[in-house]
Amino acid sequence: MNFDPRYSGRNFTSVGTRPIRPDGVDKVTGRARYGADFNMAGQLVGRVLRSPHAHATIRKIDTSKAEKLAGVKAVITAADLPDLTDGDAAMYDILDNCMARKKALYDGHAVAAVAAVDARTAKQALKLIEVDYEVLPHVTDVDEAMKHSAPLINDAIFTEGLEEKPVKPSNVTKRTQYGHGDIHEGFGQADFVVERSFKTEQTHQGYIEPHACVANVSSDGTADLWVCTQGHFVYRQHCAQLLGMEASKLRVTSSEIGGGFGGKTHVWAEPVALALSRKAGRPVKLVMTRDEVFRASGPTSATSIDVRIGARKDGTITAAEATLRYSCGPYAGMWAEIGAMTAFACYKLENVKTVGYEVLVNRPKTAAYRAPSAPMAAFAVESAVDELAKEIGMDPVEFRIRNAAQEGTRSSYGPVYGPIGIGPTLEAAKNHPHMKAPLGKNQGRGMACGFWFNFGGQTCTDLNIGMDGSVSLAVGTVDVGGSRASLSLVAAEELGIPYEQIKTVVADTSSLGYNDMTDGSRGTFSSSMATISAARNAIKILRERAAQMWDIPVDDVVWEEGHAIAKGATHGNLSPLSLKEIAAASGKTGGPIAGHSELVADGAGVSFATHICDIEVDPETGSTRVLRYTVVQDAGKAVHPTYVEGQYQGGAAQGIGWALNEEYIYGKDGRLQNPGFLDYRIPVCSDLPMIDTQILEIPNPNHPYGVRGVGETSIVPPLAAIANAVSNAAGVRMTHIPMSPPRILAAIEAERGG
Amino acid sequence: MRYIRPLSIEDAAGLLADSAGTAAILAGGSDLLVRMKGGFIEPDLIVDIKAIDGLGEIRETAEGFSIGAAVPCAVLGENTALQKAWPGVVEAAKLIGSKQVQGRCTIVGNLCNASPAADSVPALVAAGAKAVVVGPRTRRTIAVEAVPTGPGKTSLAKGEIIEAILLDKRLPRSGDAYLRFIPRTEMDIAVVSAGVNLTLDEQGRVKSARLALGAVAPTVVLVEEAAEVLIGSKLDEATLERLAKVCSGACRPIDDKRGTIEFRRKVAGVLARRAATTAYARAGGK
Amino acid sequence: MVEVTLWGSLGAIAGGKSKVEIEAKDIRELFRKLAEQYPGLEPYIDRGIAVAIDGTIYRDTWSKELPEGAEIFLLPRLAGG
Amino acid sequence: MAGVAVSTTINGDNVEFLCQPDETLLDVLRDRLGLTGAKEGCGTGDCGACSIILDDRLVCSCLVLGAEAEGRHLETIEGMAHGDRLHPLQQKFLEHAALQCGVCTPGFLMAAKDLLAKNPDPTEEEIRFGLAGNLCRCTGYDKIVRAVQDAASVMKQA
Repeated sequence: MNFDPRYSGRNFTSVGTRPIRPDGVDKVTGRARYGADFNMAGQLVGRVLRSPHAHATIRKIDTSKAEKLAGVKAVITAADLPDLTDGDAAMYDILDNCMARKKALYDGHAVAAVAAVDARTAKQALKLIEVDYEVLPHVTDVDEAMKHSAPLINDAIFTEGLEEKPVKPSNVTKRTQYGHGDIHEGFGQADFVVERSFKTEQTHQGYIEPHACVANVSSDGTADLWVCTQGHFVYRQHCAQLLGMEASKLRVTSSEIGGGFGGKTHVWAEPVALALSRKAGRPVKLVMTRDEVFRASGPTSATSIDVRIGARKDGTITAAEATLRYSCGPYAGMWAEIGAMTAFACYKLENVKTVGYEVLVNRPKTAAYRAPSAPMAAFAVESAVDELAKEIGMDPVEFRIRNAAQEGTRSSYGPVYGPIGIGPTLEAAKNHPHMKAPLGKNQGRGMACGFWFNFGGQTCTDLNIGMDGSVSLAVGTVDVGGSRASLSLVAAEELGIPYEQIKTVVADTSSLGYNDMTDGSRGTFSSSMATISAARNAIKILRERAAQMWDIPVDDVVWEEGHAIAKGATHGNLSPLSLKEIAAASGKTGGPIAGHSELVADGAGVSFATHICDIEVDPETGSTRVLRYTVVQDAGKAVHPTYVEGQYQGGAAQGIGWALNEEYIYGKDGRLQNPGFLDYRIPVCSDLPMIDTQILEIPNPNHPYGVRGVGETSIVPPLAAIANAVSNAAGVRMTHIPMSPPRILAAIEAERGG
Repeated sequence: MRYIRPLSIEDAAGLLADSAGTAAILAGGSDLLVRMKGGFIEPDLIVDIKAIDGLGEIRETAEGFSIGAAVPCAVLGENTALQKAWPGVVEAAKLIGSKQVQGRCTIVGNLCNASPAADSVPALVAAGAKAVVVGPRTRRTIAVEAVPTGPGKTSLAKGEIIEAILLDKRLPRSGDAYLRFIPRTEMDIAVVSAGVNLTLDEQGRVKSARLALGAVAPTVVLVEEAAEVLIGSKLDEATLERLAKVCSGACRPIDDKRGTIEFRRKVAGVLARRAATTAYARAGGK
Repeated sequence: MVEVTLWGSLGAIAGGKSKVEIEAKDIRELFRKLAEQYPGLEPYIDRGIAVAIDGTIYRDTWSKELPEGAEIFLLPRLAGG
Repeated sequence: MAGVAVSTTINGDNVEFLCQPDETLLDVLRDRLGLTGAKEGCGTGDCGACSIILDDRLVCSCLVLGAEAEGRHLETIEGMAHGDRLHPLQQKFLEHAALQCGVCTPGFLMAAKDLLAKNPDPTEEEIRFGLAGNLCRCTGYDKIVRAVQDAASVMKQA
């Protein structure tokens, strides 16, 4: 298959318009089916027993009493999920996280599960399971966990990436380093140097829909799984591997998904539900409570970051350095590494060095959260950049423009950039009316930049043309925020037919080839590329059929605006054939018409954003109010601009919550104190102003329409933008996120010397 | 487990008195159902008091107002006479939870849940509100502050129910106010709160005052010293400064997930000052 | 012949080299030869490595050609949200 | 445990069901009556995804017992449209793309309906505080507020 993904400048008819999404009516009438909305005949209720201890050896689990309770159909422990991972360390960690094997590693770690006829019986059964724990010392703080005296979470872990192989095990799983040039020389050239340490607390994606699935394992070895996920093909692979099944015998259907943001990218309770169903011989529905979601799904890292940046009087940065420590939960991850890669990605630097440490703690396994790891690194770096600009006496926007990366710049993580949007977003911010609006008393303005890679990945798409000329598009990337509308637009564009003639669905794992997850901002980028390819393949067949209908050579048929056109003087009397006409005749010209596509959508363009915000601080209470917020971001090409704006606004809102109030709070006992929306404080409607957006379109050269991923970058700048605004309003540099009122008030009081 | 909806307060009290296991009163349910969901309580008997005659009403009496135990807080805000007389109490009641919770929650439930952070309680204490307590064969009226005795604990005996909250008639030249501190703009539990009720003399000097602080001790604190600071003053800057200091000093707070000791002390003073200023203005002071 | 830059941790495994020269026409050949010449890299390649060619990151395209003189950079395969 | 027999009205229809005394109205709607439009986001009244209207009051159905529905009138998202004609709020939510994942949408629509019934011409601030009991994690609320503003102006003209 010769698909040319290169960007070709073209005028768009459908792409760039804002039609209503195809799944919209179901969602406003309550008919859309999410994870917990599906039921099967004879289904049981699954519930999971979770460790109340942050760190404990599991000596023994006695399930006999629970098994005897009337209505209990299955009880499982780790023994029912034997290790089939065959040396795959990452899969072993997933298995151990689904059901603790030797040790409970955090408050909320699953240790057993039951399936019973109803919720009440299941709940009662959990109480009858006796677990004999030997409680161990625990550590939840990232800096504490790095100390030699810290309790060891896994004594088989020796830090990777050190020059000398360590002789003692450690909670630090890996050290990584990025950069180029010579920072010592660079700092030697600096007239000003800013050096600061920062901390950010752990946050959760906070999707409103808890994890939910219905598992049905048949005695013939086939199984069905209905589940809310960002990637049903990945869930199929994981579940099949963990349960020793053949992937093709497990059909996974992705339900409508009530938010994911990275948190639904790998399995949590789904293998448990399948194991319960297998043992009970009946379908099992397993829905997490909100408390379980907070305690036992995958929040993002807590971090501790040191930054040092030097610049000359003229505003040129001469050297930049950062040390980043990210918590991973109890399993190895690469979160600090991503932080180390992204930290200085916005800037053109001669001398840069970043070092990342992956740190194990007794908290739930860290999972991806929207541009994972980048917001914390950006918070530290962009705070220091602001401070440095101030010391030099330069406007913070001008200072950033002067040092912004451009096409040809060697990125801080290694490769040289192609065409990128950091400069244009900064220029747009500089010229935005928001920058010139007056501020009142106790109000401050802040701005910051952010970077994210964006991914592509494996993608498979089917485009089927019905006899009536309507088109059904089956994609394998889960729609998390309107991508079915965007992909319908792309198909309409490529085929040259109206949007309304197309219906896009997300196909299950048995109906389509493998697709990577909807992560890394890849959903619309990748599936649009596959859709364009599928549509082009369909057009090829449409041309052949038209040629047959006209009885002329196919080379004389071109496709324009939804019609086959016979070209050349000899066919001048043939009137164009519409897609509908060709489809209507398809039964006689060779059968159904379809376009298929399987490809690796690589070359996702990197993405940049600049945010501006105004904050008012009450100096007597530390209370903050977000007065105004503006997002400027490069989209490459906005396929459905309303949904692009939605991504910008949603990311900004999550970032605002993170910056101001959201945090995991652990007690001295290592237990999570706030596993609910009451005290894990995500922004409510009255907390936020309208969020203005400005979409820039700097085409991605590696996509036919110039599309870049847009989903994640918008969460990168807000932590820093708000920190800069609060610092300006309060007159004191804020270095600890979230900037909750007690932290702000304490900082103000300390500054006053009170 | 049984769910019963009695038609008289005596029946309700009798059911509670006679119950063998854990019994719970259901009015708005916004605390009870959360505790049931979390497994903190598994009642054997739920007594829904909403069908009891008169419990869902606000009555204006010769003495003032009687607010039935089953009146949702949203209804307090819709009662213009109550709103005019006791704006501080009403604004406190209207701060509990969301719109959704407002349609269900009651001030009696808020009081009997006995959380030190309950929004309506400091305002009720400042207002000098009383609770009508009914047992199977008894009926007594006690000060609102006598109900909670510690976090989650009340002075009510088994079988006792609060039937109504009584508020006096609004005196001339008097006003009340309530303020709380929360990290967000809505949906949070108070980190610190302050309720103030003031009566002025004809010269605009404070004649009598009651000030109560929430979320700074195991129960709501009625700060007698604050009243002493306020009485005789016209709330000049020096008085307000002293008031803040006295209120900060009256706190016995804890560090928890919602705030620190230092924060609660400091902000208690700030809120007391601000609430007093509002109450003073409502009382007609300038 | 293309010059391939390895990120920090990979360099250590390839005998402390941050750059290696490989005769390879596409990503598949690059991975094969890297694994031959530096056996320590094989598990990393199996786990997934991304290749940046002139700044564009490729995660899975074995057939992607490596143009003469192109800047080739090996990066870890990342997670997204 | 004895079941409680309940007779109630849902979206104008008489409905009878049997439930456990401690069963929430949300569980009754979803598990016994197949009305899965109301969602459980938290089960503690903190997210508003299960919002319904109970005798003209907006409530979280997770904080109401099924037994309490006896003799009452319930409105759920399933009854918001008239036949195939969407309510103006539903239409405006679609036009403004006031939903991304959509799981909070039924709750927001019920809350917005209740808000406009009580205050047909709300300011932006009134809308924001009126909807503060409903959490949305996708949109940042911007497009939701605009959709409600737009629906309010359409409904005033009607």
